[in-house]
Amino acid sequence: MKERLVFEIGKKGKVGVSLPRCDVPEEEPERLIPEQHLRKDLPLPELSEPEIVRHFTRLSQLNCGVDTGLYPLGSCTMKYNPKVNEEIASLAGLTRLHPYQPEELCQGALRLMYELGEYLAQIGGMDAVTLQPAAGAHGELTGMLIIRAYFLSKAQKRHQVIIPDSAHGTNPASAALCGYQAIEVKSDERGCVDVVELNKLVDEDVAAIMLTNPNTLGLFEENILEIADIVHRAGGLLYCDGANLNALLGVARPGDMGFDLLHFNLHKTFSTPHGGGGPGSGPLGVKRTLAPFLPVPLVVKQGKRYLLDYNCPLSIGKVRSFYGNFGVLIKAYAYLLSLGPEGLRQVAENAVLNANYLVKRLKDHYHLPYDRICKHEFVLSGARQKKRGIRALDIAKRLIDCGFHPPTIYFPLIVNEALMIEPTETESRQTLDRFAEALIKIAQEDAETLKSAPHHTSVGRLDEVAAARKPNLRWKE
Amino acid sequence: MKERLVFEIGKKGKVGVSLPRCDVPEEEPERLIPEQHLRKDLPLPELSEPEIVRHFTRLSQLNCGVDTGLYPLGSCTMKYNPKVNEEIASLAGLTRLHPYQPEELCQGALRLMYELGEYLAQIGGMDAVTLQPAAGAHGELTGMLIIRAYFLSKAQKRHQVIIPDSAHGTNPASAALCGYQAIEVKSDERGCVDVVELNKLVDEDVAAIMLTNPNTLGLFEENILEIADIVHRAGGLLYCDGANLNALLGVARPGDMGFDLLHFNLHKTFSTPHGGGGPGSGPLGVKRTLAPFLPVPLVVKQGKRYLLDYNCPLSIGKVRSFYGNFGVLIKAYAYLLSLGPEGLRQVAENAVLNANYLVKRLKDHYHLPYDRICKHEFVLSGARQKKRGIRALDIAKRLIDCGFHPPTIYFPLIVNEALMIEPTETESRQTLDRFAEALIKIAQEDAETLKSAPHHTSVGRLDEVAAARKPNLRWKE
Amino acid sequence: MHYIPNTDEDRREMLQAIGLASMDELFSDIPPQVRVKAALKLPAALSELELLEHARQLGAENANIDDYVCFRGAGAYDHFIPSVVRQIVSRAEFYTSYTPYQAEISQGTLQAIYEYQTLICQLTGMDVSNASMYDGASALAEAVLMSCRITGRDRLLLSQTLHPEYRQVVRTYLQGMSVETLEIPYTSGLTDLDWLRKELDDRAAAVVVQHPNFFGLLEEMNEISQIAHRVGALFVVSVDPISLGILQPPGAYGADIAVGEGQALGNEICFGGPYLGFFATREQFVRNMPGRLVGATTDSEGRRGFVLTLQTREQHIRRAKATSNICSNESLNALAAAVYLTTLGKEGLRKVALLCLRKAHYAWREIAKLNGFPPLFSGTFFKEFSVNCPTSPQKINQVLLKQRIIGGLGLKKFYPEHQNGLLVCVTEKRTKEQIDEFVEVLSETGEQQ
Amino acid sequence: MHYIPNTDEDRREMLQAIGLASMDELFSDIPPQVRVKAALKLPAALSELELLEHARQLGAENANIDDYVCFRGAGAYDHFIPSVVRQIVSRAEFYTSYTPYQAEISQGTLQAIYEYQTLICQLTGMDVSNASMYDGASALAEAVLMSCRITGRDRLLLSQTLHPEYRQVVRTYLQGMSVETLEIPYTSGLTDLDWLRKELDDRAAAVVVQHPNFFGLLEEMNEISQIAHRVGALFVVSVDPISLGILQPPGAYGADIAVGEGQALGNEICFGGPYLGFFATREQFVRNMPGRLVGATTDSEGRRGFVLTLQTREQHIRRAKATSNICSNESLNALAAAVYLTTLGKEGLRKVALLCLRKAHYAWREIAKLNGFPPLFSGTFFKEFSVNCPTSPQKINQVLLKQRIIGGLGLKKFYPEHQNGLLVCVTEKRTKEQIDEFVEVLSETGEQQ
Ligand SMILES: Cc1ncc(COP(=O)(O)O)c(C=O)c1O
Ligand SMILES: Cc1ncc(COP(=O)(O)O)c(C=O)c1O
Repeated sequence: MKERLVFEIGKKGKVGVSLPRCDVPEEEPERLIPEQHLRKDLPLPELSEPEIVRHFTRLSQLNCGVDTGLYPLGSCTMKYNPKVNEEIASLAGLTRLHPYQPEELCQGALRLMYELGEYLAQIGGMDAVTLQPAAGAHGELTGMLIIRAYFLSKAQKRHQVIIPDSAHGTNPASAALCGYQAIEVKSDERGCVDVVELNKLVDEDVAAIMLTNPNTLGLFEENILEIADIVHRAGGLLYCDGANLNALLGVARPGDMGFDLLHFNLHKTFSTPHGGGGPGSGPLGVKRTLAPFLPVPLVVKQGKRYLLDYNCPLSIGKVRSFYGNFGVLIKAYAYLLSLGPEGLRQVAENAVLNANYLVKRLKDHYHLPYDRICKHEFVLSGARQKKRGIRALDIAKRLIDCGFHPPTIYFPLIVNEALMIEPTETESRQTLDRFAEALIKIAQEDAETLKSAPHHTSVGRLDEVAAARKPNLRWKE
Repeated sequence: MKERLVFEIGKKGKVGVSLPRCDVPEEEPERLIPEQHLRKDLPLPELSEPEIVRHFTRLSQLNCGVDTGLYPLGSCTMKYNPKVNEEIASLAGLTRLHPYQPEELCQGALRLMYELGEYLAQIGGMDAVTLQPAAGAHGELTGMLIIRAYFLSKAQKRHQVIIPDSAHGTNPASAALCGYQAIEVKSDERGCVDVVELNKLVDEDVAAIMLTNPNTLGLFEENILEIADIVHRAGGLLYCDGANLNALLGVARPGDMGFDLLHFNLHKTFSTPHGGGGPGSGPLGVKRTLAPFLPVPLVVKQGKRYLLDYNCPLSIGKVRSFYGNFGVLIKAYAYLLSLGPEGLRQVAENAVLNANYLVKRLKDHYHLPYDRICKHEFVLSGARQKKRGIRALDIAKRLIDCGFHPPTIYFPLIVNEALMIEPTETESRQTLDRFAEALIKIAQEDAETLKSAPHHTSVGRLDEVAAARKPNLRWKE
Repeated sequence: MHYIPNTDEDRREMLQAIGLASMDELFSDIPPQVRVKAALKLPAALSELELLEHARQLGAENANIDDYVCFRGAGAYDHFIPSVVRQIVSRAEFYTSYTPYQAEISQGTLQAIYEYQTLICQLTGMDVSNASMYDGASALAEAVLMSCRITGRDRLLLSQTLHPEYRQVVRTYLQGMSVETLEIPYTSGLTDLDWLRKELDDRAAAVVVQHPNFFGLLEEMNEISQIAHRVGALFVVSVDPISLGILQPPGAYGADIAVGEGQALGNEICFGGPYLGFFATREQFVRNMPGRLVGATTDSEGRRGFVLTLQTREQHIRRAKATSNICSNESLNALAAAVYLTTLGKEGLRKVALLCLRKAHYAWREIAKLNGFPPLFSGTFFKEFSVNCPTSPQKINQVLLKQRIIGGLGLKKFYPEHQNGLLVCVTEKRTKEQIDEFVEVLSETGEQQ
Repeated sequence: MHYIPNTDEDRREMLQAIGLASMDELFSDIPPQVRVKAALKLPAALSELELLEHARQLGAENANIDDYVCFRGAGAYDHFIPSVVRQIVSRAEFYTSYTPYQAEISQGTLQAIYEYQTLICQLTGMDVSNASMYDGASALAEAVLMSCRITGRDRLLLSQTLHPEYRQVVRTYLQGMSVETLEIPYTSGLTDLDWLRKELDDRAAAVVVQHPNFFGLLEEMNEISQIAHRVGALFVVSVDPISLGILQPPGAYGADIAVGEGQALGNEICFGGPYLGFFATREQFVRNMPGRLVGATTDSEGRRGFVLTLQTREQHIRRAKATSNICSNESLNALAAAVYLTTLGKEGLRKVALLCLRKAHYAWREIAKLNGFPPLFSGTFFKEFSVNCPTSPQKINQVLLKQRIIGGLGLKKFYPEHQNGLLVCVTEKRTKEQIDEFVEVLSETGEQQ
């Protein structure tokens, strides 16, 4: 069942809410504001409350979420979002706070931020953490700016950041945004950074290497200690894209591997909901030498009081207003408290177990480019199916018919017809079995069935080419 | 997509929640309770939290509600349930109250109940109200018991309660539960109580007449004043089943028509959600003479204080524990405050307008047994379609294919192949038009299409006969 | 009105389509003399913002048990409710739907009720459960009516250790019936079995007992069951569902009908309602049951599905001869109970029951150590117990309130013979710290005597 | 762990299936020397009940603006949020989903974003809107970067009446670029147009102005637009979306890029985040925009559907050459804004804006009557205004706090030249009574001088 647009439902004269009467003198706006500042018309829709609720409720039903089914979107860690965290993150005591209210009146909020920072530092093996970045990419940007400021403070001008060919698009984009040249380093046949090539690339012009570990193939960078050594010896820094930290929780810490900076994806690793594309949160942890460059303010503790410290002369400044996505921080904090250290490790163990179990069940049916122990996710290739004219996209769409959200496809770029699958620890073996069976069935299905999929959704496959050629980005009368 | 039973999902060793550690001595239960009192096994399911949430979320998706579409279930007043009421009814200050906490510590709750009672009395034209009954039928029972106690107090033994043939099943059932003989009075050709027949039935053995007004045909009992006269003259009482009060809000009051008792359906008229079948709330209003018989306690006001008054020697006692479905009362109270007197009348006007508009659109396509101005609902007959072997049930099921919840069918019993349609005031004309178009289309469709409907639901038409013949009322291993 | 989608223009056009000139004509069938002339005397409409503010103010006039520590039970309990429960019952598809008359688009509610019925059977050890009754008290009244129907007898024996309000409700429900009700006295806080043995005969339709009883004590259910069955009476029991985490289920001691208040199963305490009466019985009595039943069946393609079944018992079919007049029940509360029981599960419910048991006993022992608060009875208890206070419980509770503690219930409200009796409830939510403070304040009030 | 469905048995069998003997072997690819040996130093796990209690306690250590009356704004506003908004954004299908890469099962999110984009265009009078940025400040930084890309110029002019944190964020974002930033001074609280006319030349990529500005004043947007365009610079504006209920939209005065903080549109104030950067521009610049875009298209049967489009601008396709590095944005906040704008609608948003306007002016006038609180500037304002206090605003705010009032923001935090300046915000939520009390307390502090 399709749903019309709000603009098509609305009609002149309907109202969606009742507002208080004006209890102060009702002066005409023209008397308070010069006419040229006043708008003539406000072309917003007009609907009644029942129509609004029904419209958006129906829209929600055209969506899938973790709460409705497996969502094995590789690299995104679509894990279950505990309900108690939602409840906590809606307590008036934690949400009805003005960011500029006096410190003495937000000690609870500051304490939460302080403690979350400490916990993240502990988990990542970092010395100091900023909670300001709003998402992973924002954390990367912050990290790149800190690297820049660090070298500037040492009066060094370095221009390059090395990034593996398997990296997420935000990595080169973030580096470029800070004026760095993104240099690609190839992956070797085991799916890891080619250390020989890396050795050739690293010199005094390299500010940093940006690694995702486990990388986007779901593989642990086995030579991480050697890589750290190469880069550090040339005076460069190691940046860790922590998008895949779920695999390492309580098991290994990027800080111990030689990483100097690490961003956390609270919406991935720490179970805060993805919200249909955000809000996320991308705190950045750094080693002690880089701490002076963190954005302001930092939350610090003085005796029993928590303070916002703006007195950081070397700080890069601010990457957004206020202090970060506080509402998201609450949920990550609650999550950590509900896990404890043992629970944290169990998360990693089960995430990795689930991924390896799925590999085992699927590798006879799909090409597995890197056949080794994986971490929390793995990448299959639709290469075999492609010989029959079937693309990864077709496999993905056909999975929808089987009741599953498709995996990430065509990423990482180095795998032909990539299907990147991340089950997470919050899926049961039974669900994994059913998912595997669906994929195995699909592996044998004919091209026609697959190419016309999905068959039971409110719309069939949509024409993306037409959408881009003649963009229709808004409704018009 | 079907959903398994929780029992089929669960597995030994899974846990769904974490509970606090025991902070007092952990004595073995056998030391505190004699062994013969202790159970050996507790055969409940075992699931993890993510599985539980997904299971019940998916189940919800197999349901329709007012928030997802038109729900024109006649006699049920499936109107929109304002969201702010849900929010108010979950405030800790209103919900985290023990019913036996001291009166001085629940003045807000008592005030709410007191004021709601006053508002309902005002709306119904009654003198006193009890909020204790948990639903409409419970209100009827309470009313019947009060009628009984009233006659007892006058040392009269009356044995009969007159109920129209169009009445809802709860009416005779409630009368019978109080030991009354339910006497049926026929409806006349205009769909109202046959006054001539009524005159014959009424005598000194009649305790009361139970009327629904507007009645279940959606028609106002035009002769209500005459009926009241007949019954009152014989010393009997008039009970009003207020299920259909939505049509009269702010327009006319049963108390002014001669009714001595009236129950309100808060879950119908006053917008509290129906919850898949409850909880409802069925406050009962009575005229002054009957007030001494109301259940205890009553909420009374003394100066500025609100009290629970148990000192009612003539009271019938209690019909349930504590004071009523307080959580439901909150929502009805909030609803009334948001409407105000003008809004209340608009509710009735638009409910009646919507029903008459639909009649107009449909009466050429379905047989309309009583062709006159209706109130908030109306009853069509599938008699024409039946000639082609199509039953009301088939029409109902086919509506599901069109995206609508079916109307009430086969009730009232006096209409052949009844389709009882109540749109309510919270539906827009646009929705009514689409609904009418669907019904008009169905009116022409062939028997086969209709008999195999619904076609797009998770299950097709279910075998109710088999279900009743060999009842399977619980899962077993 | 933002809840009404029709615009003035809509209204005009619709009236025109109907062939009427004004809204008033829609009501022309109502005698003019009973039409409301002036606006009703109701408060003027509040905007949403004002309404919320008003509701918050009302809330602030109450002491809520998030802010106060509650040691009061007596039929309404402050048990822990997992967030999951609130999350699920606030799904609009559940709470804005009604009775699942149209099975194909109500499979969510139907399956959930089927699961609820099964869970109640698992919990109580009974064969069948209905889809819910209004509350524990009315469920008990319905059970009593059912036992009269089944046995064709007209005498009832209710233990005085039953919740007094439940006894009152049973009596109210029976007012229209010619059924005689006898109350079984208690001795040492327990149903007097000697009295029962003596008075019970084959006129009795049922013996009705609460377990744990109102004083918190465990009754001799095996014994009572035998006594009742010996004369062909049914054994009707009202049980605390949380206690069933560790206590023998009614099915194990031969109960014929087991009912109880299901509030504790994931439903907010909410000043006494909406609550949930659960109702379970033996297979053989199923066609005598009141209330809705959901059954499993199949569609034409053999797929499993769920429907309302055995509806010929119900008022909308059987009318005056129905097994009950109930129509709307407490479906959403039953859903909450189903989610609660699933979430707690086998281990969780046992743990909750054990926490209650241990904490209640800890509190009992600590109070017993004080001067002047001896136990009222010596029997075995679960999560509630009765003590005798050195002064009126009302005074003691006043002192406790100053420390933001809502103390036990003064028994004299219902049992004048226990003027200074105090019924204390300790759930799994009470921490040792809270119990210690409670005991501390008690001891201070004791010393003031 | 109740968040992990695998049982011990599952784990055993799965390991066996994989061919491993222990969980540790799953991590054999991690060099032993970097494996964590002891448990991490984190607090022990809390149960759900303890966690909730802990969170409530943290909350109690804050003053929340349900309990305090808030006259503080400065970029984060206490506007009314209809319940409907909270209800919709808590639908699990919305909040537990991610970026709608798979269009066919994400039509809900996609259509909602398409509606959001349209609503932002209607509100701002611009041609196209993206699907959201992190917040108002970062949206402005992206706008500035975009104007450099479009014009190929490397000089920026930022008004000093822009929110100081926004200026700081823009500067931070530009650190890696070779772009020169000039700040336009202000006079009488308004961007100094004379200075601008003098200093602006064709090196400028953009002139950036906030409206109403940080002091609450309306800028001469038509005039500034003309000045900017005269030298071929883009006119980039940051606007308060609530003010657009009555103020001219950026499209009307020729803005090239309009951004702003969308928190006020139905998003909780929440200590500064998550918020919503809205971002709209002219059609001709669409391929230069940062962030996601949703477009309408059709499926093979001609049915309308929605997809992510123009993705070649984005990092996952264009990588280092993308128009921005943004990936996750603030989708749920955009949904809230869409529901908010739909619910308020044409009439409602205008009403809210009028309420703000009138209440702010009422407060302003009442304060002006006091001794010692003269307005800081004489310009026209919307919902915020600045006054000069007779003593330090900090002291005054301390007094206000005792009456549970959170007073205005001391301007000296950002503008040392206004040591005693106080920025007061009055939204539609403030009642006359609250304003009167605020003024009353102010007058008392004034008298204490
Ligand atoms: C490996 C990796 N890095 C970075 C990002 C960007 O993170 P965010 O979307 O939080 O900005 C992602 C997001 O999918 C990712 O998978
Ligand atoms: C006319 C009428 N009377 C009584 C009832 C019973 O009300 P309740 O379900 O609230 O017990 C109904 C319910 O549908 C009804 O329609």
